Amino acid sequence: MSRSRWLLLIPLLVVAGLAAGVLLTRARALAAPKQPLPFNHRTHVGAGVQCLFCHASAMRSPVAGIPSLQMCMGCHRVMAAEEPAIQELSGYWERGEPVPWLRVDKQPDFVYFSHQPHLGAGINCESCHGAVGEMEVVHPVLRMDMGWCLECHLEQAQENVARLTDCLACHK
Amino acid sequence: MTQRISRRDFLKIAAAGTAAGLSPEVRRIALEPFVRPPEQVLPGQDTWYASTCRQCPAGCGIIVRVINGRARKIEGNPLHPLNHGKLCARGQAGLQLLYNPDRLKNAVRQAGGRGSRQFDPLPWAEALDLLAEKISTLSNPSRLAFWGGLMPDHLYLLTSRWLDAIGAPPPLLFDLHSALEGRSAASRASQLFFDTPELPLYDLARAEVTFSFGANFLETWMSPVSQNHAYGMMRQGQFGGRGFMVQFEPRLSATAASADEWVPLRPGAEGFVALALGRIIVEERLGHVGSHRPHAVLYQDVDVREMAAASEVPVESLSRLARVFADADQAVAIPGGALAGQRNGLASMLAVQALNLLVAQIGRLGGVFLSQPAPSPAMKETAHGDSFERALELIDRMKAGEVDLLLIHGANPRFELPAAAGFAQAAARVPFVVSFSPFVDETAVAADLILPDHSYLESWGYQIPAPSADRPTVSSQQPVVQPLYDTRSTAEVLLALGARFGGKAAEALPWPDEFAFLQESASALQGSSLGAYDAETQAGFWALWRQHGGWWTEKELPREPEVTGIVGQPLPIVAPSFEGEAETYPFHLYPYPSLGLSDGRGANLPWLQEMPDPMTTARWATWVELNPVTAESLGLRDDDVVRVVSPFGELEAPVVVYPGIRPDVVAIPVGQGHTDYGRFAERRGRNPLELVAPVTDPDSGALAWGATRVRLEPTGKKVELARLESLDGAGRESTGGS
Amino acid sequence: MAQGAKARAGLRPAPTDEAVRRWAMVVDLDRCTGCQACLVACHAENNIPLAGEKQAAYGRWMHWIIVQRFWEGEYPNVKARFMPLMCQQCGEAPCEPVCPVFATYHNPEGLNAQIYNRCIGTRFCGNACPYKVRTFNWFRPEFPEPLTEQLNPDVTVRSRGIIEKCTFCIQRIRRAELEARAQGRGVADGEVSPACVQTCPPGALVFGDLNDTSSRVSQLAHSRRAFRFLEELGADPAVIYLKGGETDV
Amino acid sequence: MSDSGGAGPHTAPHVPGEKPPADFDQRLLLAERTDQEINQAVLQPMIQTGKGFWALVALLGAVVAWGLYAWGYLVYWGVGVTGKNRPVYWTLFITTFVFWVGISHAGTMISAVLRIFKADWRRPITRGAEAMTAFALMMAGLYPLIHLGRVWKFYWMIPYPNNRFMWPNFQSPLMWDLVAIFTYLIGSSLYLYLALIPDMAMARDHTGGWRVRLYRALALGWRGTEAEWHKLHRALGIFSIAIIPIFLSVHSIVSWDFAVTIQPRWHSTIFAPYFVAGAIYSGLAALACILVIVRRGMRLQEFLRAEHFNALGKLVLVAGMAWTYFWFSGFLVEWYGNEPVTIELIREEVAGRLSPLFYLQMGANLLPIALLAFRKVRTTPALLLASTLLVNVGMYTERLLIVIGSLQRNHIPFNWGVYRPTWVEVSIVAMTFAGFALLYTLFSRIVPYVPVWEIKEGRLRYTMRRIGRLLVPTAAEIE
Repeated sequence: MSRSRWLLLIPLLVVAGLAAGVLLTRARALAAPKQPLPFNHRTHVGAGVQCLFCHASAMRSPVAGIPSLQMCMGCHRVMAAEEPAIQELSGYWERGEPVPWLRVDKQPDFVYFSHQPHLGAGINCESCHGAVGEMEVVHPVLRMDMGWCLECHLEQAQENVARLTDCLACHK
Repeated sequence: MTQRISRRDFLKIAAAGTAAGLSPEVRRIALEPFVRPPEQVLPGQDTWYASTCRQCPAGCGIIVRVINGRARKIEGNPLHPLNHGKLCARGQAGLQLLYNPDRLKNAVRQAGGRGSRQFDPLPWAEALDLLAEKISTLSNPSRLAFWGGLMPDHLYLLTSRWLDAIGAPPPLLFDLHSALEGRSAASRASQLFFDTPELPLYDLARAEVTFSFGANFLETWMSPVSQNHAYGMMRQGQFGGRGFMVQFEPRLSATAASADEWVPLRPGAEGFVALALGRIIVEERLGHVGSHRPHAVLYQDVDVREMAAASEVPVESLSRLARVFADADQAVAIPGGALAGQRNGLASMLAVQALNLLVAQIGRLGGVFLSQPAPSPAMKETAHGDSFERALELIDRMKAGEVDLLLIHGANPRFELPAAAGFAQAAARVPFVVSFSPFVDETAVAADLILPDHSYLESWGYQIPAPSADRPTVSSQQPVVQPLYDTRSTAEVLLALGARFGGKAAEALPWPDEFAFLQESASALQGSSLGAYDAETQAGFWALWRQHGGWWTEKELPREPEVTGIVGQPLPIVAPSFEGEAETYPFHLYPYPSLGLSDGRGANLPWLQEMPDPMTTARWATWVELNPVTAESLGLRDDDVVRVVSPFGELEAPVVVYPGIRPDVVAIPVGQGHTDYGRFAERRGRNPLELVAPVTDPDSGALAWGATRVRLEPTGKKVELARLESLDGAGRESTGGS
Repeated sequence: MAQGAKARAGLRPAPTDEAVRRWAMVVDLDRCTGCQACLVACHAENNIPLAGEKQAAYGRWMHWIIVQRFWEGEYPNVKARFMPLMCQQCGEAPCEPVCPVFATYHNPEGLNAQIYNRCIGTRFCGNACPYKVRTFNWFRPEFPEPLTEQLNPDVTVRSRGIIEKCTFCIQRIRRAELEARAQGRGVADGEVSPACVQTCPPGALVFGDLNDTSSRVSQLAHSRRAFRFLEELGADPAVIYLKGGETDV
Repeated sequence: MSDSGGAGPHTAPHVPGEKPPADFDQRLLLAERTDQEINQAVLQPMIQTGKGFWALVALLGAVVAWGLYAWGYLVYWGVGVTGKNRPVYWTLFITTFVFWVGISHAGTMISAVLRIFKADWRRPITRGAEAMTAFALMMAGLYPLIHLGRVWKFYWMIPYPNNRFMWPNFQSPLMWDLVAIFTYLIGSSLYLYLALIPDMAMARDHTGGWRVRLYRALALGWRGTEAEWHKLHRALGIFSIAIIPIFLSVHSIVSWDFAVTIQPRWHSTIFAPYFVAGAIYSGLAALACILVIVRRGMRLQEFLRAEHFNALGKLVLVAGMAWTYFWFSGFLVEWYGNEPVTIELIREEVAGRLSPLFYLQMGANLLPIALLAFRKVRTTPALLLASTLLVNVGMYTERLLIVIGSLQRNHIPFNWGVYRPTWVEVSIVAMTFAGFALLYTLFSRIVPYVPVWEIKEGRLRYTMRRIGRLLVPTAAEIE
């Protein structure tokens, strides 16, 4: 009898292990990467800077793009220039060295994603990237997996659904 | 544009992302944004830059797709009058020249002496000092020799000016590709026939009947892309209906495969066939151009039967073909490269050219025109290429110890010349050898100093296409990406040297840099009423020049040739002669440039190595093509290794039993057999030039690469040749015939 | 073709208005000179890995388009003909029903799609394909640095163990469609062309929408010279060949 | 008495002192034996294992281990390490897969079909047959995984709900395969186990040590009550009927893996019955081999006797004829159909590169039919072994020709290919053969190889009664 009870424990342990694994990976996937500079989105958005002011190419290009150092310095030559972080930033500028920012949201290589049509369709940044404006350090809020993409594509106008749910629409 | 942006300014996502492949193992990808964003570059968005292809001398216009500072794809420039947006396999493969893993990353000198392959990096300043010192310590500037090959025209111009200024002899231009397509011979023939060095232009697209004598114009001869384009028009594009085309050559090339009729004739007998055809036309008053009396003299001592016998083309088919040619409204005869490869090359070329005269096709639609020269005097000096004779002379001077400093650019003589010509030994006698090759090729290995030039996708320049398009054209070249490595444009090197020496050299090359020089040459065309575009300011013109990828006239501008007095006397009848006794060496050797590897300069591009040969579908190797009858008589089958022996050398390669070749001819593709030149080329196949006799056509001085006889010895060995087709399939289209 | 369209309407979910298109290619055998430009252009556009000598010799080459060379007759009256062969994008594709995971399927625009990251490598489609145009990734693809820089970011690099094939350069089609949609117009005839068509020097390849009667492909498709390869198998290919002509003099 | 293996009180097989009739020995195990003796006769070889046995296990284990290494190598480097190429996309793996599925057929054939027809001679061999089915299927089941290009994604073939709305493609014969083989494996395992319960109980009561614990667990507390027997028989009855359509479907589906493509040679309507016939042929032959070997190895001469081999041999003979008939009708039609590609294939087989395989195939499949026509051959174990081994060689070759031979040719001669196997493929194939043998050997040492209860039951069916002067056997209705 006792033996059989022990036997019962094994599947329980397995399940627990799996669950733990899944949760851990999720947590890891949604963690904020360690950025080279303590860039704070909240302060910038709070100061009334629009997303597209810095990430300008999102409207016209597949990628949203990271603003150039020139753009940063545009303001920070004068603004908060004495802040240590900004000092560091201008250090990069003087060395003519790009800042090695780390990617926050990304798609695997076999996925074709372009910002341009999505913005064209009137989707705003927050609906995918979350309330970046409230984040000190930006971290992914959604696991951008295929199911998540489909949820939205299936809700589109009837005549477009066939095209938007065609595998080739997103897979390359 | 690109030149002002430092390389690392570009985003690196794309590269990282793609390299990762299907497995998204890269969890965090570093994004490096621009420090200063260049105008007209949008992250992730592609930009196309117009430039000029330098994979062969043709000079097609290209546009290059650049994303985040990386060149991703090369396509034909749709505006360009030469290639109309089309591009050949080799042009497409240019990317792998740029991103080749075996490129030299900086200037090097060979520490352990020549052939040691120990290359010590050398800062450019020191390298230039070294070179300058070598030049200034020359006892006499005439002891400096410059061996050029496939040089862009602007560089040729600078080089010859510089050499002239320092009192050195003009550069020698000789490379195997040009020799195999018979450029110098064609230019000489043109000189004799039309009194100009410019190459003739054959109006394939509008020709009703095309007789091509050994002109492999759909594969490697002259300007394959524009000729392919014209061929397409000739087949389905023209109003007069489908053209008719006959190919005269000993081996069925891809061009012959596309022809309506292939006439296999004895090597060196092309001229005889042309003469016989002419004789028949004159004799029987064929065609509709009125009297042939003025031209009767050309053929007065031609005997059709003799010619038929000598070429092994039956008289019946000769007279049939003569009718076909004469009766056409627009007929053109093309003297090709295979003619130049014989010791009677020039005579044959004249005989073929004369056919055009006979049917009054000189300067008529679907006939013969002349290439347009450089549209501006500023670009006048263009490279025409020297004969093999000149090369031999230089080699003799080197042997005699009359050369102390040898500069080599765009050529690989140690690989490209017949081994028996003895370049290697001669170069050994030269105290100091400098190579400008971006790769460590056979010649660079035997050099003391290597000053790697940029790849053509990283450098400036221009090219006057020859044979030209249907209008005056200059093709411009601009960097589409930042130079990957610490290489330097040879033009810049010359300018720097000029500056160092000062005096005449400096006067001859007054420009601060290549860029300024090109801007100046380009602006010479500004304000021309004929141009496809024009601009008010020099800057504006320069921008348009770069956007269009060159300059050309708005309208087609045919240049009609004037025939010289040569047509007043009988055409020369010269019998071909061959090296090696017919008894001991029963077969004719027929080396031909490979479609992909050309004369071997393409051998380091994996795409071209993997690309099947159109006829044999073999790749990555050298093979020996034998007629089925020949193969059987020697007991050889496909993939059997055979030894080919000539009086000058021997090599072993697998057999391809090839239905389209004369039984007395042995064809071997040129291109493989590199001992150096990078991981993709090295130790692969054999170089047939090892067999070729270093003999010339006395009239043109061109290399008679087809004038060697060989014998075959089965080795009993067998290898698996990397064919695309299945040998069991035996080239059948359907299983019907099984 | 017509029968193909009917079958599509009947057997498959009816195509939406967006996609009454059917992408098709015309191959004019009379123009093809076997110059291999298409093959290299395809390698460049689609990040196709190289097999190398040994593997290529063993039939492991991975070209998406090849130029077949057929011999006719014997010396001296021997003729050689060229015939490019790429995925025929069949309307009734034999490869589609056999895939256990829908890695290959028929898309609304009549394309025979291959979704690389869904493929598990049963190679069943490869056996079912009568044209044998599906190639398999036998090993990890290798691009010695810095050859990786030449890779086209619009096309993924396929991992080992999956089938790949000609896609009619779907990435180019997608780019053109997105651009057209952004400008609120349709894709014009000749606006899209796969890499092979774009580069073909003698202009033997033509690409376009077969269902658009004014397009060049549908014009050529009605030529007397038109035929489909292995038509008798009834796969309803979207590649139409034009027979080589004869000139009598 | 505690013996629950038998059914009811023990009755003497026949009236002592009487001379039995001529065909006496053809009925089953009517010799003078008590149940105890029978139990011992079956249990002894199970319990006493010699050096030879362990040596065999070690050897087989080694082969399996090497095969697993080869598989790992294949997964790590990619399918390129096998001899596959374009267009020969399927090779030894699929061939062997078909072979194993084929083997698995005899088991159910023998025990289910013969059980339904109440063929008494089946009794001592049913378990061996059922075990063969189960293990052969396990081996077969490995191949669909092994031959995948990306085996780590195999689970995409399993229908499970997911947020991507992605399901397997049930149009694909591979999915049919998956379903059919799974059903068949589960069905035949249960079937095997059901018939095992009474003997587990018997073993439980007559062994000691760890075995008792094992058998107690497996016997599910069987006590041999009337009710239990009744249930058992009902269950077996249902299973033996239910499993027959499955067993037919499995190999038909395997044949459709090929027949649904338009690959020349594969695209044939007769493939399903042809494959089924071939499967039964090879399966029965395999069973015969195994029985001969086990009989020797486990000293079961007195259970597995000439009459069993005779009957089995007859079945093989019939199956062989059926196979020949289907093969010929297929071949004839291809030949007369005169389609260029098919003719090319036939030429390749009859006169071309494949001819050695082809003639081996023909010889090894047809010769045994002639041999097995003789009672002498059927009843002499050595000869039977030889001829049935031959059959299996022949059938394997036949599948080689179908799978690889056909793929080397297709409609476009330009795209033909040749195939050369590599060590990886051969090792993996060897692994499954060794694996099968290993499982089977171990099984025979843990489970009574001869179904004791069925023997006893059979014995009860025959009792000799004296009627007047005659001695007549009477069959009792037990089942």
